[in-house]
Amino acid sequence: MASAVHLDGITKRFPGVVANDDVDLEVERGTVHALLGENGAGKTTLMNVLYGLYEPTSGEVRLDGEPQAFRSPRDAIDAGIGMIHQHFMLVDPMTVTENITLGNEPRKWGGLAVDRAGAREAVVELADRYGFDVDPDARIEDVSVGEQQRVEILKALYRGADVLILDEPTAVLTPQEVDELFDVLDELTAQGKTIIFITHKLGEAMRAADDITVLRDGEKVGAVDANATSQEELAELMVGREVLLDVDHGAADAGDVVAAVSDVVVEDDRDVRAVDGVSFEVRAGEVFGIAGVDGNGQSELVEAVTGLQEVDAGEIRFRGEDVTSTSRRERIDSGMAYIPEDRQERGLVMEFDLVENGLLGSQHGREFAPNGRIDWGDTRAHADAIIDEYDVRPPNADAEAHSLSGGNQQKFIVGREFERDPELVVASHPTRGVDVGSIEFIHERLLELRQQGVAILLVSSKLEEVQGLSDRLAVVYEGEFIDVVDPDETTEEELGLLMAGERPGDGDGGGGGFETASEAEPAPSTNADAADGEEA
Amino acid sequence: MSPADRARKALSRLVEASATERILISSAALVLSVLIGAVLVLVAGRMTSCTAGEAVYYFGTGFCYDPVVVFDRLFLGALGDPLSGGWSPNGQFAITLRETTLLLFTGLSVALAFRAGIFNIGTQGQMVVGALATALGVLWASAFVSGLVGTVVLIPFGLLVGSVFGGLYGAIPGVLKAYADANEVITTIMLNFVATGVALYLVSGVFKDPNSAANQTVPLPEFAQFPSLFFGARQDFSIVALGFGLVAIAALYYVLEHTAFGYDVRTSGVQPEAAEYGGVDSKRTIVASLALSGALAGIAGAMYVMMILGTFQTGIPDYGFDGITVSILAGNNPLGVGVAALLFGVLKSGTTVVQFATDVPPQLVGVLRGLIILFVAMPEFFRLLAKGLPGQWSESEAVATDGGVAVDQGGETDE
Amino acid sequence: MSDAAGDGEGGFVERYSTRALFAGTTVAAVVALLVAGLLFPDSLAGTLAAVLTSENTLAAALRLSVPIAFAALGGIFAEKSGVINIGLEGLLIISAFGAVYVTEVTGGVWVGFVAGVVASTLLAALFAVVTIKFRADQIIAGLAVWLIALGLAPFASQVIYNSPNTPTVQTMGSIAVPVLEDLPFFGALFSASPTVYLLFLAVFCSWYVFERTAFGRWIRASGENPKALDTAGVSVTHVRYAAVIISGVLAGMGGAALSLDLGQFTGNGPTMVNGKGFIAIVAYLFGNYNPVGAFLSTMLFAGLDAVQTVLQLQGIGVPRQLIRITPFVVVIIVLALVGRTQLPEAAGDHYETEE
Amino acid sequence: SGGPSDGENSSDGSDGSDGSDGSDGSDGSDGESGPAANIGMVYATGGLGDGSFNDQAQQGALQAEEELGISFRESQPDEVSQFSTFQQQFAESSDPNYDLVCCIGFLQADSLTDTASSYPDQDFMIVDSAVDADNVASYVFQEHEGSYLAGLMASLLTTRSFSVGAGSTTGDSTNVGFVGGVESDLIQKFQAGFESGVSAGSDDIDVSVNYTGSFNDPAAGREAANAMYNSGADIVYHAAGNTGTGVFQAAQEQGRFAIGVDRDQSVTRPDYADVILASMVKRVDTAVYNAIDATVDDEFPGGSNVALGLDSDGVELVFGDQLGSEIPQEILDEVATAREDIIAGDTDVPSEP
Ligand SMILES: Nc1ncnc2c1ncn2[C@@H]1O[C@H](COP(=O)(O)OP(=O)(O)OP(=O)(O)O)[C@@H](O)[C@H]1O
Ligand SMILES: Nc1ncnc2c1ncn2[C@@H]1O[C@H](COP(=O)(O)OP(=O)(O)OP(=O)(O)O)[C@@H](O)[C@H]1O
Ligand SMILES: [Mg+2]
Ligand SMILES: [Mg+2]
Repeated sequence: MASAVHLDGITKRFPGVVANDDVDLEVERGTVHALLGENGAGKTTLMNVLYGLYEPTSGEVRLDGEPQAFRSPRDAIDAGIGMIHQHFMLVDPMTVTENITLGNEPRKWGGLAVDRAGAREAVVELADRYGFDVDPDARIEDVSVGEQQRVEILKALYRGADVLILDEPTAVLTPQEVDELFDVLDELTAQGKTIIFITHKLGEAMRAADDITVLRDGEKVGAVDANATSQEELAELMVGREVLLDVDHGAADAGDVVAAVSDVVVEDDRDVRAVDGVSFEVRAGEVFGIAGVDGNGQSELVEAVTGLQEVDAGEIRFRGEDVTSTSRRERIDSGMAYIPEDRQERGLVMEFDLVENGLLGSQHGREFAPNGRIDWGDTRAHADAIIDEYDVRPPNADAEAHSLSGGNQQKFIVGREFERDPELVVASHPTRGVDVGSIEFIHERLLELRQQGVAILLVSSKLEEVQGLSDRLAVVYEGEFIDVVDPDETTEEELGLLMAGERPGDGDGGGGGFETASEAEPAPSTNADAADGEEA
Repeated sequence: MSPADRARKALSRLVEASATERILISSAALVLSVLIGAVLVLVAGRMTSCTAGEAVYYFGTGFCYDPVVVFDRLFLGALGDPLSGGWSPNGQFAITLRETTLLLFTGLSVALAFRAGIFNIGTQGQMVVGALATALGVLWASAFVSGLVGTVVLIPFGLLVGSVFGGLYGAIPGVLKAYADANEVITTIMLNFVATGVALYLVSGVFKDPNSAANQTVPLPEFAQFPSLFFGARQDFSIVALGFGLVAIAALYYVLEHTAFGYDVRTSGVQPEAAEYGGVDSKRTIVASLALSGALAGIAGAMYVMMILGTFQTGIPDYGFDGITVSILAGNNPLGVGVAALLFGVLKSGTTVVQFATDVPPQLVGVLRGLIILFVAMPEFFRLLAKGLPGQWSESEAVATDGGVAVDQGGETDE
Repeated sequence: MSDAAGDGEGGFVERYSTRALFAGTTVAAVVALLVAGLLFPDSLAGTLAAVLTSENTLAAALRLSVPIAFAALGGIFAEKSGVINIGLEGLLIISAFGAVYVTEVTGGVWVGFVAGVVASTLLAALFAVVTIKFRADQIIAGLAVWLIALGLAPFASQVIYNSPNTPTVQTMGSIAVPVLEDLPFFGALFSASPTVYLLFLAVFCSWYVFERTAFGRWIRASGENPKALDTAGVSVTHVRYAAVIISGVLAGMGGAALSLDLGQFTGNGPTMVNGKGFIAIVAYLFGNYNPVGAFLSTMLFAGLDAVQTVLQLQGIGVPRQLIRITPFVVVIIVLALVGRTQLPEAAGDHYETEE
Repeated sequence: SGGPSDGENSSDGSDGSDGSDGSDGSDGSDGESGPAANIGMVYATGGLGDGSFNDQAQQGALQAEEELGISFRESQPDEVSQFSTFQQQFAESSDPNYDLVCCIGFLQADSLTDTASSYPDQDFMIVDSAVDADNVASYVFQEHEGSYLAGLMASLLTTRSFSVGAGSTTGDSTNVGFVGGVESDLIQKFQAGFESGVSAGSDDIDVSVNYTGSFNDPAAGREAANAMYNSGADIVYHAAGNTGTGVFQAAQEQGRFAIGVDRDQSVTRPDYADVILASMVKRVDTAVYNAIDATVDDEFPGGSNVALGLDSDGVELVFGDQLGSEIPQEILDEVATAREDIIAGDTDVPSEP
């Protein structure tokens, strides 16, 4: 029997880059296939070829043995392919139903009107069939990320997809939601659907997939049976060398309190309390971690601490002084470094070159701009130093920020912030979207600073990261700290439950999400030990 | 970094592909516009009637208007006919420089705001306010000084008054945008109408010159006006004013590229979120940039009063709107504004020459102006054109507006 | 997940609360004014109340609204699809001239009307090609459209009529609906130029397209998240072309209505369009991209204009020059109070499917 | 004579040397002998096609072209700073050498003062303002005198029921209207004269005044006039250039009357002849023609300042081509008497409102 999907010798070139180089991929009907690789390995590109977004430079796409010539996603959709992108392709101000039916609206009155009742009904029916919990009338901008993902899947199913491609579907989910997603994938394959999902998390690939294909630098470096491989083997395939899967951060040697947050309340644009009375302290020489599913107030909390968002109640002290309402600039000047979660929006000016970006935040400082006049010579030297020290590639200070890969952008930001001689580093998702090698590097640097007595406030939705690096770990849920734990004494399952809003000692299951999962107990992890290093 | 290094960097910036390409595209846009303009002249020439003797013949067909004459008058006429030997510093060229001077200031005004990510359509109104304030301020002050001392004191004073009031008027949409989130495109358009209305009220009432039928203030004494040295006494042009303009170009360039404030402005212009992250107080920067932009417009107004008219009179020409086109053609770069202002100065001044020398309706020049802007806006068109020609141009992308309204180059944001 | 729905509604209320509050306050203020006017007919409030409740004010506001509201509807189509059309002013100018010219040549007002629409549509199509195919900066290209029309129409008039102003041609006249035209106040709605009825139709159709048709959704998606639309298999390029062309048709109707209502095109200075295209932009931003909202904000503006005309006659002690600027001042004040106008997410951006 | 003349082709050119070389015939003929004189025209901003002021000035030049065989060249500045440019271009030109430069509109006064002193050998004439120089002939008009007659006629007609053409008045109205362009001393002369004439006709009639702020906004003119008619006015007088087109249109829509300005607009705007009762004609054409004529005869009145009022037919109330004959005789008589009184100096018409 021919495979459901067969990519044969796909090559895709972009100006200056070979994103895919003679890649083969075979996926059997009714199976889950994981596509594994570092950042920039070419996973997304390969799937975009399958989805008709890109035409391959050479090579062939075959479905059930039939060669296809997709010229646009419309062709791919017609052939039964659905893709859920890394960034959701949803129209925020439109409703769930409108999004699911977009481009395929049921009509009435000879096409003159959308059959809105019919559309809604179709969506409800579809959601019921696969056991999805979605509100057909909610606006996308008002629903959780997990629900948005379900909408994306429904969108593909609505268009009759037999083959579903999911690009890094788990990056934004809690462990519980991940389990639920995997259950849904099982349900889908049971109903005959074929799934390809992209990830760079080894554990996930092994857990959820039947087969795994590994890409490196655009080339296929291996195809393995998920049940007959190990994390070590996969890691080596991915990176091309042996990788240390565990960080050992040694004992904390905490000193004085550097930053103290008490009873802080932050309201978002819509006057909803995003941070609802949070208190904690960060001491010199310790990493204070905050874990939680995205959207539970971490961003607002961090921006309040760093001076980018107004605090509606409570107090923030830094080095003993009340900084609750001081400007962002003053906080930078007094020794607060900040690695923002969104590097392309906040952390770098994309149109500026690295020289100019190296100055961001120091443009009023004595060092580079005495008397308000910028010393471009010093500034350039500074950028060169960062590039050198933090291995930013290409090593060219005249390159504009947008021309760098995400990982290199991140390294540049990390370098710039670490070189401020900070007393407090606020690191928000410092390794998001960054590949394994760079993650290792950034983690090492963070721990180095900690060793030097810098206080570090770390926020991440990657459990293994916060758990591995933190000396103390708070779990945030709906704007509140649900608990502060010793990360070494807490299992991933316990953390997952906390992140889902289960207060310690609270027995009730079900944190929303997929219906199919509401009665399922947390799926036992196959290899709890390896969980720590899952990302690495 | 050594001076040599710095020089090398400056040079490399200069020959940067995008800059070269920009100049190429601007020139090509000019040529194409002239070609289309020529066709327009011919078509119009077929639609009117004239005697056989007056007609010119191209491709065996008679036309009433001759595009060659039109463009000869437009460009050479505006330069004062340098080829004919009769060139004089008192001729049409002085008018061209006079227009250039004003366009330079309004162009810089728009460019500065653009660089801060703000679309200041209110330059016109800010100029009106600056002009009126200058006229009134200088009239008041001219009672205390006179003669050469008067000139030396009053001209800087007038410029100061113009810039302060223009700046204050520019700060209004700034404050509204920063603190009330009011769209500056709307508020500046509205404020233009308000400025004109209030100026008319004041100048037809309390501040009216009783000896004139026009709605104007009492004329400034001669010593309170820009002196005409060497150039254009009759043409109301002063090389001193142009000198101020060149200084303004250099100063704005310096401020934008070499000062912390300029860095703040540029950062908030291209990426406000990153600017905030970098410690830029976005509200203050918005207000400051619009105030500075208004101040430049106010100086344009002051020059109109102290160099051209010698009084404030209602019905200030549209230098403010022309400033938008100047800035756009210049890619919002202060150095480019100098060149673009000269080009539009030529067009403005050439219009009168064309009108005087031919029967072609002068609105033609308005069409040309639009075409130039249109072509400048579409570098892609020229790239495609160039691909069809041997010897391709560079592939790099050209700069469009640096902000104002989102001008992302691609719909895709890849991570 | 049911709480998500709650959030949704809460969000909705939040989103519109400032505007709702403002609208409420306005209504309350107007009612208070009318009551005061009733009680003290000789006071300033009395004068104002009389002016506001006059059928003539409504009629004048409608007439003044027509070109602005048509252009605003056009602007909504373009901008919702992600193309900011700042060249509406130019579209109005070119159609105003085209309509009069063809009417003068053919003698048919409606022929002229269609010709005006065609002229505007062609210019809009040029704008579409330039911005969509050649990826021109939308703001700059829009300004260029304005400048070209601002030069071209008077140029043509000068060539053809030897004057920037055209001769006078036939006008549209007006249509009265029997019985309804005799209604107090609202009678003005039923005795008006055919273009006023066309405008009502256009407002309704625009509303219908956005709220009820698939095409309307595609336009919205194309402006908010073009990639979502593209991956849904609908061509963003086609949708944007269609939207910009529709904006040309609508603005063309506005321009033709403007000039044919007066039977003349005047091309001096800023021409007879005189900033109406820019006011249209103000109107739709103010109406939050809703056709009905845009129409109402146009009526607000035109109503203020009509009121200031009448107030000048009453000699209420405020200098005329200042009365005349009230509409502009009111817009600024209202904007300062209501604040934010939310552009579609992708407005101004180019979109390409590949590379 | 006595009383306003009755139409467009009133006897111009009767003064001065008539048809010095009338044999020249049609224009554009490139005869071997050069034109009798070369004339430069610098129009007021707003340019030709305003249907009133500039067009009227052009009329004088056209008449001179036809009758005197001169040739003229036109320029239409669109901003104030271009006045001096064009004045100088004409003054400087040697091919041809311009014998006279006509500057239309009071806004040219300031720049002409400078230009005239820079070019003492060049002759200029200016309309609507006085420039004190030996090489400038100035022509100003007593617009308030003519407007007085318009006001008188309006107030007499509006107090009775009168119906003719497409319009009618009702006897019970208490006001008439005045629509101005941009506020300025000049337009206020029209307003002042009109108001004064209205109150001379009847104490009970008010004048509603509106300035649209533009000479080229017919839509605003229409709304202003509409508002006036709605408030009970039967007759609206405009001094607003092309904005007045809107006034005529409103009159037609509402079945009321309008009074035109500058030219006999019942002739130049025949579409509206059925509502134009009269026009306050300002003979800019006469001023231009006379200046040209004098130049051709080498009698250029440099340094003179001619005030053209009712006495010299510089301004006059011309009754509508279509409606004029229907106006009751007693009103015509009263207007004629008032005219005599003004000429005789018995009535003093204010020039400021
Ligand atoms: N549109 C494009 N134009 C040019 N280069 C591109 C384009 N898209 C991707 N690339 C390049 O192709 C390579 C593969 O990119 P791709 O997005 O497929 O990586 P990925 O494996 O999905 O990475 P990640 O894990 O970060 O999502 C990268 O070097 C990237 O920079
Ligand atoms: N654009 C801006 N962004 C942020 N803060 C600003 C800005 N402009 C002014 N400030 C604030 O105003 C204060 C005074 O501003 P000023 O520009 O004089 O800076 P400064 O502290 O004197 O720095 P320097 O002279 O070293 O450049 C600053 O301390 C800063 O807090
Ligand atoms: Mg990817
Ligand atoms: Mg300082």
